[in-house]
Amino acid sequence: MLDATNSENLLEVNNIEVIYNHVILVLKGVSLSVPKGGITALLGGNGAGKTTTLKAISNLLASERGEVTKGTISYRGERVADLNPATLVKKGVIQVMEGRHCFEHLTVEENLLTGAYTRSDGAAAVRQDLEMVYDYFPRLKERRKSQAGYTSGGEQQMVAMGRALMSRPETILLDEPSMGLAPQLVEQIFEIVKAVNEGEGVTFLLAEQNTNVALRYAHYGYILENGRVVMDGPAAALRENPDVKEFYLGMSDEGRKSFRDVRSYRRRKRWLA
Amino acid sequence: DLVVPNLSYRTGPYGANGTQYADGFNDYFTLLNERDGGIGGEIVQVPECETAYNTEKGVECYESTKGSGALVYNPLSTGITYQLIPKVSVDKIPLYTPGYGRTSAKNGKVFEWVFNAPANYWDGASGAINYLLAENGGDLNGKKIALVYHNSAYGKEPIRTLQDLAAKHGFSLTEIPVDAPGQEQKSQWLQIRRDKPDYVLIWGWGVMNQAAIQEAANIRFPMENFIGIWWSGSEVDVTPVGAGANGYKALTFHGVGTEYPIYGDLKQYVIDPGKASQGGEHVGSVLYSRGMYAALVISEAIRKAQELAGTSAITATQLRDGFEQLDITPARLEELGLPDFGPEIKMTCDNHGGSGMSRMQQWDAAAGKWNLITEFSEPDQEVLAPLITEDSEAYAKEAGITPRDC
Amino acid sequence: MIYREAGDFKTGYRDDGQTFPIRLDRWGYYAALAVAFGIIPFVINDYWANAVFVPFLIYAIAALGLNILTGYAGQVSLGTGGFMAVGAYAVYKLMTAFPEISVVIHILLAGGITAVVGMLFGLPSLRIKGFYLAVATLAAQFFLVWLFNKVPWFYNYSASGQINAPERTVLGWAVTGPATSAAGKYLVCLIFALLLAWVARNLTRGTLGRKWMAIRDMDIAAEIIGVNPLTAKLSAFAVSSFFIGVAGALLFAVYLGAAEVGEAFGINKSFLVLFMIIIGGLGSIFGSFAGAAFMVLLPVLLKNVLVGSFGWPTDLAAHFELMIVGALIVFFLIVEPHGLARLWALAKEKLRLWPFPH
Amino acid sequence: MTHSPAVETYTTADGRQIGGVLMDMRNITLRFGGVEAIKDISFDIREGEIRAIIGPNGAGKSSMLNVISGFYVPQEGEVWFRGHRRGPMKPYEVARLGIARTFQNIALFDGMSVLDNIMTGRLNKMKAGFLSQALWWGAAEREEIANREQVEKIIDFLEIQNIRKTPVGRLPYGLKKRVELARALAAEPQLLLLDEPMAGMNVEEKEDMSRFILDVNDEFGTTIALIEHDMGVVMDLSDRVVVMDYGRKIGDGTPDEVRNNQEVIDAYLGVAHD
Amino acid sequence: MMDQLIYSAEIFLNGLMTGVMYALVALGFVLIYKASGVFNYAQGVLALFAALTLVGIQQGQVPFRHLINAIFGTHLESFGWTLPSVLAILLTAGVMVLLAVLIEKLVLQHLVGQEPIILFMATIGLAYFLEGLGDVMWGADIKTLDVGLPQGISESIESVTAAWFGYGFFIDRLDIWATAIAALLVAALVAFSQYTKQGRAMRAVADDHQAALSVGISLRFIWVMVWSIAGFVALVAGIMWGTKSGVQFSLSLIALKALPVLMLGGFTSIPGAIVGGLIIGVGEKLFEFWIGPLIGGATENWFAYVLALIFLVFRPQGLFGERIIERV
Ligand SMILES: Nc1ncnc2c1ncn2[C@@H]1O[C@H](COP(=O)(O)OP(=O)(O)OP(=O)(O)O)[C@@H](O)[C@H]1O
Ligand SMILES: Nc1ncnc2c1ncn2[C@@H]1O[C@H](COP(=O)(O)OP(=O)(O)OP(=O)(O)O)[C@@H](O)[C@H]1O
Ligand SMILES: [Mg+2]
Ligand SMILES: [Mg+2]
Repeated sequence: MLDATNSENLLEVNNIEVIYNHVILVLKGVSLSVPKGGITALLGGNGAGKTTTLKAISNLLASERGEVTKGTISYRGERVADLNPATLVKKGVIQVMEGRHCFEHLTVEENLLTGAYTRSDGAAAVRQDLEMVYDYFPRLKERRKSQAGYTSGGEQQMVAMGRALMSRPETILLDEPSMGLAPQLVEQIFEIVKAVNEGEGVTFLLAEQNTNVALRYAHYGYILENGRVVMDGPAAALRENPDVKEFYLGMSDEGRKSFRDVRSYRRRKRWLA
Repeated sequence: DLVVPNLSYRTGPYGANGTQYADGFNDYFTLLNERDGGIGGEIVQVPECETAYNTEKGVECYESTKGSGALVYNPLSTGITYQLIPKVSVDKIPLYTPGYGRTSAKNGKVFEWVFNAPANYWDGASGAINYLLAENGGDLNGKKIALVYHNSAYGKEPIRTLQDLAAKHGFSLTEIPVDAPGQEQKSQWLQIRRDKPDYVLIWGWGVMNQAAIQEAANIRFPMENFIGIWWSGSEVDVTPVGAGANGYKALTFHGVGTEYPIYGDLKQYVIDPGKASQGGEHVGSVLYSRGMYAALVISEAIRKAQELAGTSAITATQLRDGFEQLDITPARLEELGLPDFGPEIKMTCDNHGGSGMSRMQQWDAAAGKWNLITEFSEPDQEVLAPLITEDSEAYAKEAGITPRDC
Repeated sequence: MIYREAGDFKTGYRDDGQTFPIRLDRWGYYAALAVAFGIIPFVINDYWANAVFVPFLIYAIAALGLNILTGYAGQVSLGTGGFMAVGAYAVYKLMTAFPEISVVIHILLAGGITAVVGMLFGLPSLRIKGFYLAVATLAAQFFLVWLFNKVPWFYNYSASGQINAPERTVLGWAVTGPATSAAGKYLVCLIFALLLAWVARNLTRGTLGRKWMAIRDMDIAAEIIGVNPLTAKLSAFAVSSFFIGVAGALLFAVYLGAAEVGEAFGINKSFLVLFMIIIGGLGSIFGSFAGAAFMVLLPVLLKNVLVGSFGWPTDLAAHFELMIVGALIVFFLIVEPHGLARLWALAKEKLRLWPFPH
Repeated sequence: MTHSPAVETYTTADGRQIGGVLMDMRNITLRFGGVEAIKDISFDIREGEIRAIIGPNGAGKSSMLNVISGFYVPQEGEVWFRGHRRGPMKPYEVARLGIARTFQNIALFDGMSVLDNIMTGRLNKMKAGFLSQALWWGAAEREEIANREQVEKIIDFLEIQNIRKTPVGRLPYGLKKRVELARALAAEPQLLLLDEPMAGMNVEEKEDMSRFILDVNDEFGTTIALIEHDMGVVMDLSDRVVVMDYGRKIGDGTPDEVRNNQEVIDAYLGVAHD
Repeated sequence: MMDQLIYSAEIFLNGLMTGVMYALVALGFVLIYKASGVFNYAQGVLALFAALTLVGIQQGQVPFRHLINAIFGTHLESFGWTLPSVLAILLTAGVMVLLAVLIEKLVLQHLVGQEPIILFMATIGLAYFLEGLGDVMWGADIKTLDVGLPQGISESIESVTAAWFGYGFFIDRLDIWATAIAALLVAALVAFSQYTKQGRAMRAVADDHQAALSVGISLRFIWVMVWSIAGFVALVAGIMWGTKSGVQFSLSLIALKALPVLMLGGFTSIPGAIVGGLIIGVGEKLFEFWIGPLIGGATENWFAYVLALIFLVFRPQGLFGERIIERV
């Protein structure tokens, strides 16, 4: 496993604030750093601001009437604020959006090919990568001619990931890859993340609700709540943190709590005290 | 000052036509102001208001100009005319609609405030048939005539008359409607090509005219057998078709071209000093001449009214009297620098439509000009008079008007 | 902090549901009513009535109608012109056929007839959605115009196909026909507009309104939670057409006095009313009025400024008017896609916070 | 076919009474063009129980809910409700039978406030005539107030008082899911169908949601059918579980039975990581 | 009866060609709808604007001369040149690209992610603006457009059919040209959207703006590209219609004839535009011929809409439109 502390940081997010619609303050000073070649997890509940953070990085906020009002984001030391999403993709940062967002009316293969939109290294190289993607996701090869709109949720997630890989990225921002997927598929997807990370050396920043899985595969984690980073640390350390255990992993001292037993009053989170 | 608003349209689907008319209308008054210092010493103001051929804007224009002491309206739109007829009778302002508007307004007993001399649509229909009668030695028995018309109040106006004339002269009439704007007339002309009518009449406006003439040329319909009402007989209708339009005929109730003495004055007082409306681009065109002619009739009515009232600052009511006793003789026309330009216009209390005389003009594509090919001739009053009485009385009944005695 | 909600306590669900929950709004509304009834009728002249107030009120009714259909029930319609024509021709036939009956009843009946026609043309909305439906409603627009132009019975066999409104009185006052006074026209339209706005408000805040909005926001989900799409959509078409029919009847009988179907009720009418509700605000009663005011006043204002003040030639002014109206529409959509109503609401929200933002 | 619904009743470990068969799906087959989304599946839902439906993505779970709520019409099979065979019915007619649901991809009415959204749940309880509504007089106003009171109770129950007047479009995901539940509850259903009510939530939020589901079941005795991918939730909450795989039923029984079914483990659970 | 059949055949052929002319306008709609989900009402005005510009450039008119003359009291008329058609067409195409860039920059860019009806309204606003601009730039008079396309009856077809049926068919040579050009255009556009990288990107953008951005497709570029192509298609339509009936205001109203074509063919299908056009063209002409006389004629304005409406009731997405995905 990669030692996060010693490696160079690819991506630096420095104390950013994001406002939607000129009024809704969503991120209230978030800082994080993503080391090269690592898998960094961004954890937190609903509306904590994970998606917003990722979109701020890939400059996708504008189309949602959101903007970064404070702080800086830099990729390999270069400020990304002035780059448009396309340039960012060319520089190697690509985002897999929450909720998959396949191009419904395109076939699976066409979806994958759109991933290579920014590339200019020739058709042969693209074909080769297409084969690579099919190797990772054999299921997609079977369904290459089907319209993406009619494939199942898991297949769509694979399409979205494969599409990102097609751009030959250096860094993938992965937003909730496990949402709505069957447990087995969740494992499978994370196995592939791991394989790509180790095999191709691709850096991952992934936002997840499923803390359990995320912390098993990630090297380092940040916990976001209400637009603020409330905790961070190596994944292994986080897993042992009693608060994380209780609130994110649903474990009590005697192992996993049953969902039937949560009707009682709960302790406040320590960091909010 | 005398106020004669110009409800014009220089935009919208008929803007190309409306512009020329409005220019002629403006320029004539400018000439009077510049050359004669107005009419009877009163400067004529011509505030212009854009209607875009739209009835609601027409109402707005009417209301916004009426307060400034407007003497007479001439909206160049049948729709707006219908709108204004009830209003002007309440506001007591004359409405002058030469060659358009409500035909039965000729009956001054019912339509006290509306004037449409020298000719109306039914006069035009009859004029066209009279021309064909003359061409065919007075006999149209068994001939086939097709009417291509703008599918609106305007286009429908001549149908009754033509039907009556068909009954009288024994020709058959085919009615072929064209919906506005009318740039696509393939069906209509394929039908004409199949039916092979002897003559085609057209009641069109705007792009419809030119599309029809183009299609007629395409199917090689003999242009000399294709006759337009005066609203289908201007340069803009034929020039786009080029040589194909050569020989096309249209009615008119006034002369065309710049070969009249008045143009010398116009050049000297209006065009050269740069006072021409819109830079004088359209001087001498058919629609320009018509606008100018309308202005001339109005100014003569004003003169008459001044004479009758004994004051130069007349009111709208006095202008009505001026119209009702108007008599523009050939001699007067000559004096005005437009010899033989129009028919004699003589209006009375019960006749607001003049003589209804019209003449025929023909397009010479090579020379790019219209040539007058007949003299002024009378319509068939035997057919028209009863129709007018019938229609105006129906209106009087509907609107609760008791016709005046004249 | 004059404008505020705090201190305006509601003690029951009835109060909570009232139209103007904030006291200042209520006062503003009463003041507007007082001016509308107490001052304007006495000072209005022909120009203000015919160029501004009467068209504004009539279009406001039409906009309310279209807003019910498009803004509340989510069915985009481009058939407004055609439906207004139904109202106009219905009222014309009724006025001439039954002169002894009050014209107010004729106008309401004309609305009713339009409602039936509207439902008929609304039937395809069960299958057709979105822009397909919008374009499909053009079928109503073109077909109705053709019908009224073609069948002489509708225009009582007049030579040209024009219809003219005969004079009719209400309580001894002429409300149609040329002799109608400016104040008379204005008051008739005002009363209709206010009553119908009140009905629209009632319908949209209750059960029916919720059904419409549910269909608008997500028709499948609405059906699954128990909304019958047939009745919901058809009722929207019916109510909307009723309003539009009344507007058409007033436009012809009270405002124009004479009309020709192709010209007065052409497709431009459909677009004009659609503009009004989008500029004003979809799904907002206030927006219908604001949009109508905007689209009626703007051209008049522009004309007066460009021709009256700058002395431009009328055609240049008219061309610029087109450009300015077009540019303003785009501008408004960019600044606030939800229309004047939302701008107004935002302004109020700011006022509410003033002088202590956040 | 004369299936008589089984009438045996039983009591669960925590003392709830499970009644006879409420909904009986018999040999349902559903096809989309060539795709067979559901292949000859039968199962029942008993009065008062929490019934889970699980299975891999694309197994046909949501489609099954859609069949129950009348949105999809199966090509073959019968649906029995309360001992009566249900003929072909429009979804809104099904809703009137007392079946309410939430959706996998939130299907709230974005243009309306939370309150109005929940009020739509009660549409079928409001009967005022058109005239009364148009004039806001008599029945319409009375009804509005009466139903508003009911809705306020649900709002209190789900603890969403402070967002009552907020347009739902602006709410975060978790709250939307809660509002959807509220809307379904407002209809006072006998059978409540929940399609992945906890997708995209973290443990803490899942705990909240679980609490609501259990309370609904407890307090109102509502029967619940639930689709979920979180095995912890499914196993803890449900009384019985149906497992689907590519349109087929591969398991049906108590959570423990299902958890230990090898076919289920292969097709769906994978290795357990508890 | 035999006559009627022969006439019907002639009408059928002419209907096909009229349909092609409608389809030319419809194509522009489809392109923009496909690539951005925008129902571009301004397409008709775009055709008018293109034709006006073409005439203006070809005949060397001074743009904005009325405005300039009105303000400065000058008498500008024209530059006094006449350009060859091809050059003028190229220059006009350049203007259309410029226009596309401006539209993207000033309008579309600010409306990303808005509801379709808002975008639709924006294009209506745009239509007003362009109409006014066209008038101010080039004047409102009727202009003649001549780029050397032949017009009038095709004598060879007439004589051939006369020999066969004893009745010479009327086919306009302009229509034959229009058909050929439309066929080329459609083939090129289909190939472009189906098989090229940019075409794929265009379809991707149509499906999901955000996702397209996330894979590095530049919305701005795609939109400028699509509006440029649509502008070019508008130019072609403008040339055809302008040659046929002059260049003036009413040219923009042909958009209304293209809408039922779109409905029938499906908003998103390029071949659909052609097939829809053919069906509408033939349908309305035959209806006018057979049924028109019975009900008073002038049915063409509404027939197409009613036909499309009835058709849609059975197939709500049009002939080739993408199936509306209804899932919950
Ligand atoms: N376009 C938007 N306009 C206004 N508010 C928004 C917008 N997008 C997100 N928000 C708000 O910003 C907050 C953070 O949202 P974000 O999507 O970043 O959360 P998240 O951590 O990704 O949550 P989830 O796990 O539900 O995906 C939420 O309260 C949300 O309601
Ligand atoms: N309207 C439809 N048209 C065509 N195919 C459909 C439709 N609805 C569902 N399907 C197909 O039916 C199958 C079952 O889909 P369904 O949504 O029921 O799966 P699911 O079990 O709910 O999966 P998930 O857990 O991913 O939600 C899938 O292959 C899907 O593509
Ligand atoms: Mg998120
Ligand atoms: Mg599902």
